[in-house]
Amino acid sequence: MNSAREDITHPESVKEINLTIPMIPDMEIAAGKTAEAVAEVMNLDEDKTAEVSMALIEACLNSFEHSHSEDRKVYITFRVEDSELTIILRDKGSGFDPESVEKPDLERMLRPGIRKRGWGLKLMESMMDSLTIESGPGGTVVTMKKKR
Amino acid sequence: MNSAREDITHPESVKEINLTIPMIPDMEIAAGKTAEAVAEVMNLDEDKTAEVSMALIEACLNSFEHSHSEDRKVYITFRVEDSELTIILRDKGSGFDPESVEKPDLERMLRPGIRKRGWGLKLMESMMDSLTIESGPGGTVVTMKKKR
Amino acid sequence: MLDSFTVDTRREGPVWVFSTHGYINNVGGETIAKRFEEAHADGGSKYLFDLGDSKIINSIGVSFLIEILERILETNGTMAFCNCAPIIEKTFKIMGIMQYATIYPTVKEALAGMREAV
Amino acid sequence: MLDSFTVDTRREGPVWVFSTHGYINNVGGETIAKRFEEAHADGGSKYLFDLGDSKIINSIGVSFLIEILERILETNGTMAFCNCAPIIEKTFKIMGIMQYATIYPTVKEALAGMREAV
Ligand SMILES: Nc1ncnc2c1ncn2[C@@H]1O[C@H](COP(=O)(O)OP(=O)(O)O)[C@@H](O)[C@H]1O
Ligand SMILES: Nc1ncnc2c1ncn2[C@@H]1O[C@H](COP(=O)(O)OP(=O)(O)O)[C@@H](O)[C@H]1O
Repeated sequence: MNSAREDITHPESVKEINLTIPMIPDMEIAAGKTAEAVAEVMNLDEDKTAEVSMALIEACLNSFEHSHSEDRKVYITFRVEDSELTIILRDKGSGFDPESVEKPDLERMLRPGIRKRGWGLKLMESMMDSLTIESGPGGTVVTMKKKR
Repeated sequence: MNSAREDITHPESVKEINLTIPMIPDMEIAAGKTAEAVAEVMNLDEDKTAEVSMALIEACLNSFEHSHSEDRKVYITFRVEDSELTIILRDKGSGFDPESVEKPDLERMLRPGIRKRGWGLKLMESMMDSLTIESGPGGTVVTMKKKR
Repeated sequence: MLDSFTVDTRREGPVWVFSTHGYINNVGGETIAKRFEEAHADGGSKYLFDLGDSKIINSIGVSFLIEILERILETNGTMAFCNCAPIIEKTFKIMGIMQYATIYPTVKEALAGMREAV
Repeated sequence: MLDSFTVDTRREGPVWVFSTHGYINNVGGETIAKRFEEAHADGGSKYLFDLGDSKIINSIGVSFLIEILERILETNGTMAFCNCAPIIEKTFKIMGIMQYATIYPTVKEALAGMREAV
């Protein structure tokens, strides 16, 4: 019958997808959808797929909103391995000190006049199996992993 | 109330999304989904969104199957403009001569022993408003445009 | 198409029902907050948010829901959600919203539960 | 999850009905062709492909459908499709498949139409 696709084998090492998005409203959705597709292709279940997508959306929004990067771009790498998906997100912004970010506390927040924001990092951390942030004057690198 | 996002304005020129995918089965779906997300963000309607996604999937499959590129990667740029979406896809394969590709003909194909393949370029052309291919020994560049 | 965000508001007996459509981001959150304030000004203390047609929420959208929760608790009101996508329910759990608001599977069950509650 | 592709086959009177689930690519196309050949060997000349649960098709998948169409035409049989996503219907139109096969909105309408036809 028809010939199947030729030559689609590959070394494990090339299972890397790169995505660069501009810091434009709703573009985080494009990143989230790409994450979904990558997660689907590696057969993550629906819940994990949605969690990965949301974590990446939050990471993008942080860069959009807080990085003050001049090139207004977010650089994302998806690394697919047998056991896990690693997402590395970079911005060339002014950076921040993750240690000095206050943990959000809903009870405290429910008092009048207290800012309700500050959930992004907490959500990213909870949605993923690991989250590490390296940040400095050259920008921020967020590395997130999700086990299969 | 809550502060909205800061500083998300941008020059028109930065509305470019870059995606690099490895030539691995189903990865074309990741490209298609990113195309969908980009089309959605620029408010293309559902039909056009699906058409753009399918055209890109076909372009990816061609590179996967026919390019024989050594780096086994497809480089995609989405350029979002007010009036249209441009998708530029590159592979570093061995190239081909688009002029010498025979147009598919269903009637002829329905005869026994005739190969049923050869619909990719035709579908890409029909799904998009324009399709141009530059190809040579350094690889192939496919440029596709969809009007809003 | 990334639908523009909308909210439908209606009253079911003692309960204000808000049905959201689309991505609950800064724009979505602000729209919900506006609709809530209109209803709140009109009187009432029970508020149900039907999120069945919102597949995604982000942390900025969530911050508007906390703002609303604060306003509701101020007047000893009740906040509830229904038809939440698993990812939205997970978000609420992570934040601890379930200590202050109930999540029901459907509008019907929510209305039944909320009518009973004092 | 990118569901693994499956086809359900059943017989409705004179019509073989194939319901596909998932992406109709090389793997999907090959699976459909196998199921078709099994049915074809079993006798029958009317074949309905319900694509309602296949949101995407690619040109390789499509080539298997042409292979099947050739086999059906060989024996003066009938090929029909139903529940096609707009993009799949558009694909068939571009290729000219509609000259040889009918597209029905639903299984019900397809079965009615195909039973009548000689
Ligand atoms: N990419 C980044 N660049 C600079 N600062 C950041 C970045 N990501 C996070 N931050 C800092 O960390 C803080 C906490 O972020 P987050 O938990 O997402 O909450 P929120 O964005 O609502 O403030 C931000 O307010 C910001 O100061
Ligand atoms: N990126 C590419 N690199 C090399 N050759 C290509 C590429 N894209 C298309 N071709 C050539 O053009 C032909 C027609 O492609 P297409 O219309 O998609 O049909 P098919 O892939 O089914 O053969 C292919 O068979 C191949 O020879």
